[in-house]
This record gives sequence, C-alpha cells and structure tokens, in this order.
Amino acid sequence: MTAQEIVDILKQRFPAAVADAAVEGLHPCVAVTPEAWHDVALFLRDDPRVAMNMLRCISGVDLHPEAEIDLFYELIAMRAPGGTARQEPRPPPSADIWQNGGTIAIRVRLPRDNPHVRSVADVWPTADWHEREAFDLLGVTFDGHPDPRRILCPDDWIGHPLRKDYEFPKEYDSIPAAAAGAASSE
Amino acid sequence: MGSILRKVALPIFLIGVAAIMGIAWAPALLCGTVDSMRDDLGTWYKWDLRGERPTLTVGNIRQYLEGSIEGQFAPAAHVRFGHSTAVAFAYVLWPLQFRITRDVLAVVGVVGFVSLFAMFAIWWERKVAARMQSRLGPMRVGGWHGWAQSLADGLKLLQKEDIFIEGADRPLFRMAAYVAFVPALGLFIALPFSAAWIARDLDVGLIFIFAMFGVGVLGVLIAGWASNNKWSMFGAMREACQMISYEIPLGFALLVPIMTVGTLRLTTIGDLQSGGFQTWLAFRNPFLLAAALLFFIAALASCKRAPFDLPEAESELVAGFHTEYSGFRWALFFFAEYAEMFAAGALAAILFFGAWHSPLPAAWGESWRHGPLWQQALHGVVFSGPLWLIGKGIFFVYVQMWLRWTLPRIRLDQVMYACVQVMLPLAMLVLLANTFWEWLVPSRSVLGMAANAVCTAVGAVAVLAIIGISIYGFVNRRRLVGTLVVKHLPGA
Amino acid sequence: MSDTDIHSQREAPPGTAPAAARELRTEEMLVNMGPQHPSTHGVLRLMLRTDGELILEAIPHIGYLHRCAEKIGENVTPVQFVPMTDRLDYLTGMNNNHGFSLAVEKLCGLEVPERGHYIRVIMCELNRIASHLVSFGCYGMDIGAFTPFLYGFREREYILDLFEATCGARLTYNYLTIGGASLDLPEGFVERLAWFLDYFEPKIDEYNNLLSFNYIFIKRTANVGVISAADALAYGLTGPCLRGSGVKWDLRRCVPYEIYDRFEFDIPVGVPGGNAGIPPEVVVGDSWSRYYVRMLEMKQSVRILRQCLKQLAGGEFRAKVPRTLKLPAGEVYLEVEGVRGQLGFLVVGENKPIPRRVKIRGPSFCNLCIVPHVCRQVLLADVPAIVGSIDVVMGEVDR
Amino acid sequence: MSGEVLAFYLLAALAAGSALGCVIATNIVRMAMCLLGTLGAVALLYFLLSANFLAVIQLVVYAGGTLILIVFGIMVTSRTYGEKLKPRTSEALIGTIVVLALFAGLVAILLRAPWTPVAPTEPSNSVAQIGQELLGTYLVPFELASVLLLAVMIGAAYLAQPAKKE
Repeated sequence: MTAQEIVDILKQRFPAAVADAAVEGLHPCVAVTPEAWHDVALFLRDDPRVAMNMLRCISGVDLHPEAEIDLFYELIAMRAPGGTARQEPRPPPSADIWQNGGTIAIRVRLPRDNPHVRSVADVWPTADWHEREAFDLLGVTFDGHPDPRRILCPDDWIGHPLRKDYEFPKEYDSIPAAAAGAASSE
Repeated sequence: MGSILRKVALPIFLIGVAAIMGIAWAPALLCGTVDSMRDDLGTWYKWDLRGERPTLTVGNIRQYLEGSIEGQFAPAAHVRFGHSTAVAFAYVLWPLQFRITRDVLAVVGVVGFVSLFAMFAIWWERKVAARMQSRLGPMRVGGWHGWAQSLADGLKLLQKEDIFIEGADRPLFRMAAYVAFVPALGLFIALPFSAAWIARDLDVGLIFIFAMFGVGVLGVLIAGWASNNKWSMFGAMREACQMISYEIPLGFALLVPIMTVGTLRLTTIGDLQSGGFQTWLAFRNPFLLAAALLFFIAALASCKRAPFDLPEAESELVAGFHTEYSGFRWALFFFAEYAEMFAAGALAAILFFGAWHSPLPAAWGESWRHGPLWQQALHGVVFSGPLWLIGKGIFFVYVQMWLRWTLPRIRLDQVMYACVQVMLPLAMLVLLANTFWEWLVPSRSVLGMAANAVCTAVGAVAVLAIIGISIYGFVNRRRLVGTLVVKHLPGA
Repeated sequence: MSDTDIHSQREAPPGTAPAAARELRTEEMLVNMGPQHPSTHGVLRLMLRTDGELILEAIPHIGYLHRCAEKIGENVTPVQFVPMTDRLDYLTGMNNNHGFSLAVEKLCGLEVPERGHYIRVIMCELNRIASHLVSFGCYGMDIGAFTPFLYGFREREYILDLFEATCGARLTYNYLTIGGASLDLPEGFVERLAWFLDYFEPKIDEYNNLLSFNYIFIKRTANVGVISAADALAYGLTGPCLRGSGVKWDLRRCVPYEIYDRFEFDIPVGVPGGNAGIPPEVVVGDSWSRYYVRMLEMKQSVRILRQCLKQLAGGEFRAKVPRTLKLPAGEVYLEVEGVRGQLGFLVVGENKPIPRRVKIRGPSFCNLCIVPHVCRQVLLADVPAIVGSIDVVMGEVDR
Repeated sequence: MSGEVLAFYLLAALAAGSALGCVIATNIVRMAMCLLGTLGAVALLYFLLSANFLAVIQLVVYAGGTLILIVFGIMVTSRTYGEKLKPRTSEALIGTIVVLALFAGLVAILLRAPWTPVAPTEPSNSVAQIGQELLGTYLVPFELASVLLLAVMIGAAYLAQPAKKE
C-alpha cells in the first residue's frame, strides 16, 4: 500500500481531521489535527486495509521562531506472509518472510506554549516511552498517558532541553555546569 | 631488590614449598620417634586413651639417641648421636610426648595448612580459569607464573579499610566472618591426612565433619542478615534453603559407604582401602560408585560452588552475602570456602577413592615402612601417605573449579527441584540397593567380584582418560591458547 | 517462602493468585537493581517489587547516561555529528555511522560510489558480528557462565584489529561518513578478512556446543520471558528480539537499503522447540530464541561478507561531498537494520549546514520498554536472563 | 587444677553466659547467635566427657539444623528488623519466678544425689552401642517416634502445597 492510498483512505474516513499531505517527498507524511489524532491512530491500527501495527518512532521538532511544535509519528505496516503487499522486495521472498505493507508518517502540529495531545500509549504500547521522551525534552503534554514522568532528565530538572530557546542552567543541584553556555552553536 | 627477588623467585617458591612440607613432616616424624621410644621401653601407648601413662625423662631420650638402649622400630635406631647432640635433641623431643604439645602443634598445622591451601587454591583457580579462557592469568607478581599473587592480594586485603555499613548490626557483622571461618577450620581437626596424621581421631569423625559443614552456614546467614543490604539478605536466604536441602542427600550418600564399612571412624574407613585400586570403596559395587557421584554433587552444593553458587551469584545478587564485606573479613569467607572445598574433596577421597593410599597395594611396601628413614619417606610417597590424600583432595578441588568455569548457574527453583525430586530419591534408592547388595551378595561371590572388576575398569578408564587428556593438553598448551594471548602478553 | 509452588504462582496471572498463596504472602520488598549492578549492562536501574524471590513488578529507570546527543546534533554539521553517533550504541559504531550517513545522503541526494557501498556493508556486517559476540559473552555471564565471555572477546579482538588497521580506532570509528567511507581499505585487508571468516565460522558451532545447547543454559533461558509476536510488534521491538518472536522481518530484506538486495542470506527466526535440532523446552519468543537468533545471524553475516569479498569493486570509495554541505529544507526519516534492531534517524534540514533537528530512534530504547511487561511473576534470577536476552546498550537508550 | 577442670569451667561459663545473653538480648537474631554459643559450649562439654556421639549429634541437630531453621524463619517472617524486643514487667516477673523455682529444684536434686566417682573406663564403640540399643531394646519407642515424625512431615507437606486450581 502506498502512502497515497493511505492518505486517500484517511481523507475519506476523516475528512475534517486530515489536512495537507506530502506524499511525494522524501518523507511521505500526512498532517492530522491534534483533537482527532487518537481516533485516527485507532483507525490506522485497526482498519484491515491500513493495519499500521508498529509505531516506529515519535519525534518532536521545535519550529522555534514560529510558535509551533511538530510531532512526527512514524508508522509501518508489517504484514505476515499471505497478507496483501504491493511493494515487494527485490530478491524473490521466501514464503514466510513478512512484508512491508506500507509506511506513513503522521504530523501533528501543536502550539508551542502549552502543547497538548491525546496519548496513543493505549494504541501502541511502545508510544509510552516515546511520549515520555517528547514530554521530557520538548515539553509536550500527553493527556491520558499512564505514567507522565520525565524519562531521560532527572525528575527535578527545570525546562525542556530540546526547545530552541532553552537556556542551559548554570548549575544543577549546586553542581556547576562545566560548559556553561554550551547551547550556543559555533 | 625487586629484580633480585624476581631472579630467585622460583627457588624461593620451591624452597618455601619444601619448607612447608618439612614443617609439616617434622612433628609427625619426631612424634613417631618419641612414640617408638615409648614402645621400646615397654610402655603401652594409644592415642586417644585417657589415664595413667608413664612419661619418658630427658635422660631416657638421651640414652636412646646415644644408642645405649637398643630399639627395634625407632628410626633413630639407625642413627648414632654424639653426647652433646643427643642432649640437645633430647630436650627438643621431651615435650613431644605430652598431649598438649601435640595439640598445639596440630592446631598450628591445621591453621597453617588451611591458610596456605587457600592462598594456593586462589592463585591456582585463577590460573585454571585463565587457561580455560585462553588467558594466562596472574603472570607478574613474584615472577614465575605470578605465584605470589595471593600473597600480594592478602597484603592488599589486610591494608583495606574495614568498612561497616550504616545500619549494619555491628557485632553480628563482625562475628559472621568468624562463624563462617571457624567451623571450616574446625573440621580439619577430625580430617585425617593419613592414619597417623590426624589431630583427633574421633570415633564419630565423619558426623563431626558433616556437623561442621552445617554450622558454617550460620556464618553466611548472619552475614547476610547483619549487612543491612537486601542483596546480602537474598544471598543468605538462598544459602539457607540450599544448605538445609542438600544436607539430606549428602547425608544419604554418606550412609552408603558407612553401611559397607560399618564404622564412622575415618582412619578405619581409609585403612580398609589399602589393598590397591580395586579395593577403593567406589569400585566395590555400582551403587557405591553412584553414591560417590551423588556425594560429590551434594558437596558441590554445600560448598556453594558453581553451578550451585546461588548465594553469591554475582550476575543476580551483586556479590550475595558478602556484598558489604571488605578487607580481611571478606578474605575470611574465601578462606572458609576454599577450606570447605578441600575438605569436600578430601572426604570424597577418604570415603570412596582410597583415602591416603596409592593405587598400589600397601602390602607391597610393608618392609619399607619399618626400614630406615629414606625408605619410610619413599613409602609415604609411593604407597600411602598424606601426600596422596592432599593430591586427591587437590584433584577434586580442581574438578570443582573445572565445573565452575564451564557451567552456567542453576536457578533457585531448579536447585530445589534437583535436590528434592532427583537427588533425594536417587540417594535413597542407592542406599536401599546397597543395603540389599551388601546383604545378598558377598564380596567373594562371583557377582560381587564381577561388579568389582567392572567398576574398577570404569574407574581405571576414567583415571587414564584424565591423565591422557592432561598430558595432551600440557603438550599442546601453546596451541590451545589463543594466538593473540601468546603473542602479546609477557611471560609467554 | 515455599519453593514447590513457584511454578503454580508463575502460571497464575497477577491478581488471581490462589487463596493459599495470598494467605502465605509475606511483605513485599522494593529492591534497586542498578544503576551499579553487574548484570544491568551499564547503568540501567530496575526497581524490583519482590515477594521473596518472585518479581511482581520491574520498573526501569533510565537516563543515567544521557549526553544530549540530539541537542548536540542540532548544533553541529552532519559531518561533525558522525563521531557522536559512534557513542550511541558504542558496540556498533559502524552501523550507527552508516545509518546517519544514509539519512543525510538521502536528504541531500548524494550518490555513493560502488566501492563505498561494499566497504559500508563489510564494515556493518563485521561490526554486527563483533557486537553479537559481546552479546553472546555477556549473556553467558548473566546466566553464570564466565568462560564464553572471554571466547567472545577473543574473536572480537580479531575484528577490532581489522577495524584498527582500517581506521585507527577500535571502538569509536568515525569511519563510514557522509558520501561513503572516510578512507580506503588498507592493503591486505581482504586477505585478512578472508582468513578471519574461515577461522571464525567453525567457532560459532563451538560456542553453540559450549553454551547454546548446554542443558543448564537451556533450562535457564528456554520458556523464560516469552514475548508473543503481537506483543513484540505492539511494543515496537525490532531486530533479534522481534525475530526471536518468530516474525521474519529484517529491513535488509523487507525494505532493502544500501546494496543488501545483491546478497543472499536467510533471516533466522525463533522456531518452536523439538524440530531442527532446537531443544524441546524452547518456546518461540523466549530468551533462548532471542539469544539463538543472534548466533545464527553471525553465520548469515559471514555469508554476506563472503559474497562482499567476491563482488568487491574497485574505484572511488567516497563521493565528492561539498565542504559545507547545505541541508535542504524538509525532513527525512530513515531506518537501517542495526545490530539490536531498527536504528532510525530523523533529520530536519532548513537550508543551512546545521540541521534543525536530529532525532535518533535507538533500537535498545524501544526494546527495553517491554521489560516491565515481561518481568512479571518471574524469579529474581530470570531478570538478568530476560534483560540480557533483550540485549540493551545503555549508551543508545539514554543517548 | 588440671586442664580438663579448667576447660570445664571455661565452657560452663561460656554456656551459662550465652544463655544469659540469649535471655537479655533485645535483638532476635542476636538471641539466636547467643543460642549458638550455648549449644556449641554444651557440645564441647560433651566432648570433654568423651560422649563424642552425643556432642556431634548436638552440633548436627541443634547448631547445624534447628538453629539455622530458626534464623531462617526469623529472616523470612520477621517484620521487626532492628526493632528491640523487651519483655513486659509482668512477663519478666513470671519468668523470674519460674526460673527461680527451677533453680531451687535443681539445687535440691544436686545436693541429694549420691556422688560416687566412677573410674574412667576406655570408651567403647559408642555409636555401635547406641545403634544396638535403638534397634533392639528401644525399638518400639524409636519406631513410634519415626511414625510421629512422618505424620508431621506429611502434615507439613499438605499445609505447604498450593491450593488446587479450579
């Protein structure tokens, strides 16, 4: 299943939620509104045509001068042998190799101040840690997350380091930072 | 200084070994001399008897040494001393007839043996492990194959801070190391190195050693409890589970040879096997062979050696019960462990594998036993003597190391399963079968002799295979070790 | 603590323990396993809620090795970031270099010359073997067998020697870079590699005899930590962990990248015990299957390397890359089959030499998140067996 | 004073002191360790009396078995880690009375007993003798005790088995 077909199915099912889609580029991607994202996710997982059974990654991108944050959800459909698949691997596959049933990225655009989106940890359990990471480093709040804590930084860390306007602290827990001001690029 | 030491390292090492052996030999030799003097003087003497005993005077001994009294069995009978030498020796020999002197000597000997053996075994284990893993192990300290590594480690451990954990129960924490170490030491009191080399020839020697194995567990338990560390606690609980369970198959396996020989006195059990390889108890009938195997496995579990090293399983419990120990207190646990390893090996040898006798029948060397000094020494090496028991003990320690560096660790429930569901019924079965065998099949009957022959053949093949593999491995030691190691490391 | 009913307790789903077991239950204990613990492979910290030796819950705490790799990626050029990728999963530096380079090349539309492709495949597969050897050895250690560890490292030394001859480094290579490889293969490399392959291939069987088919080892790992294929997919497991659950999925074959479509190789997966020499205790998706998939993968890597040596082309090894490489606007997400699973890089460019965002999808990070799900109602000794079979490298989890 | 007498007084002091420690210690594991001292000292006293078998059995059964079970049981079940155990005044009072009565009784018996010294004899093979007696003269009580123990074991196994799954 190509990205275009997935986008068509989505547009048909969620005409209001699915905005612009960039299927031709390097990164086939479709934008979904934050409010509809959880329903779309459930549909993407459960619809037999799409059946995106694995969430590969959640990446947050801070678009700093603009007041928005992008979340990219990378999805892939892994089809057990016998499932429908258009894109065949070039060497003739042996009968029991799983096949690629299509990939798509979902872009969810959130406001930079106080970004909120419904958690999809109940759809794909792997989203649990990815969402915690996005919360930790970018400050995106995932509503309904089972364990909304920081994951990489200490629990008492202040700020979200991957934001473009993040100021590195001069000290942490009265330990002076060795490279204060390391945030500035060369 | 260092370079000089390095040059003479091997001679120092060998002289040290010789000196230790000499120190160990001398008291026995001297005590024996004194005893024969008393025999010659017509006084009866027996080791563990209480009551009135005539004592020798210094004058008696001097006369004896000068040759004015003719002795029949005394080694000194073959030597004649001058007057002044005789007087000097007389004063050395005189205290040896008293029990208290001998006890002190025995205690010194046991402590010395255990400490030296532990140091040797730690170094040796590292070498064995290294060889199995294509490494060289300790190569630097002392020069020749890092023989002084254990000494250096001991010095390091002595200098280390004796750390007490916050919240630890200090008196118990201190005591635990001793409670673990003292029984390990104590069991050597009843462990015969040969018929004459025993501190106390108890009529219940076997149970005494068994009891000491059991009491040693308390040290580990207390160590785990007093450390105020959950990992130590886990280790202690595992140790308790494991030891209590494995004492039962261990006891059953011990009962099998006891039933055959009908005594608990270890010296008697040992001397019953003096008739050469085929009279060793393990080869008497198939059930004794099975009992030997069961005993060894259960003893392995009692010594908490791999694959039963759950109490200190470092990939699960950090270091188990001795996680919080440091310095010399930590070393004491290892002294205890290696002492118990040796005791288990020696006990296996005494009960099943001919004790302190060589595979040759002791009867062949009977004339040497009463001959001049050099013949007696040769008799100890060729026919029966402590060297054989120590050798066999070290071999079984080696087997324990071999298993440790080969096998993965068993899980706790599997350890329990192996004990309760496999070892225990098997040990009971072996005991029962041996009962019927001893009852129904006399050893002189055809069946008895055939079983003996088959078991002896199995044993002989095993021994020859081990010797053959060892020689092969030694000859090809450079080839078996990874080429990288040989090329890059010093001492190759 | 009763030892006889452990199995019945393990079979019972949590919360429905039989009445007798509930009555006998003693206090629960919280135990910290790590961050300094011999079998947590670095600085993983597991909070264990235990009832005696029984683990009721294991909660991983990570972040002890967090070095802001992604923040650094936003502040340096891609060429400068390549050395940083070495330090993610420090056992598979080549694969990390490769994944990031591929992502940047895809974003910038760079073409790699023929020889460069082969060098990359050789290095990645060699590094896969090296990393699996460490994993094999460490897993032996987790189960309590010391000796395989040294054997694994002995063989790995040969590979590291090859790497050292190639790029001068033994751990952090910075060798495969944007546009190809930073240096050509040294003289005599092909012969040495061929010798190594001949030497190494029979060793795998030796290790199988020593460890994989050891009775105790099988008893310790078979049917422990079983992950079903559905769970594996839901939790985002990839690599040997996914294949151990019986999912025949390998990016090198299913979504081919680089030149992997030119080679013949099989995808080893976990198979149920009893057939094809697999011990009867084994269940698909258990620790033993995950471990054994790695052993078989080493053989497949040897196969790929042999074909590589046969096909190895001459010519340039690196494309002409502009000194200041401008990343065009837009983003690219690319995954490669790393050693521990699918290693993904999201690179967002904005017409500057420095990317706006570099996101790293570490396979260890995604694989680790199944630990709380699997480490339930298992024994304490099973925790190292499970975590070890998932084979995480904390450098990549914490980034 | 001969060595044996000296040894006797030392061991007796150790046994009594440990027993006292066992009573007045406030930590339950320390009590167990004091018990080890008492049991060990008594075993050594048996050795001193040439009752080797009894001594060794004391070590096996009490020090190596029962005591370990006690400590193990404490570790598994105790929720009083580091807590101090102190008897109430009433308990102490009752205990003192009982102990004093016992002590008085023992002293009375000791004073009344006719102490005739027996000449030390050569110890015979005590193990064999005990075996003969147990399986000869005292066969019935011995077997009864074994049956009782078996019943206890079966009961314990029944109690410990997990509830049957429905």
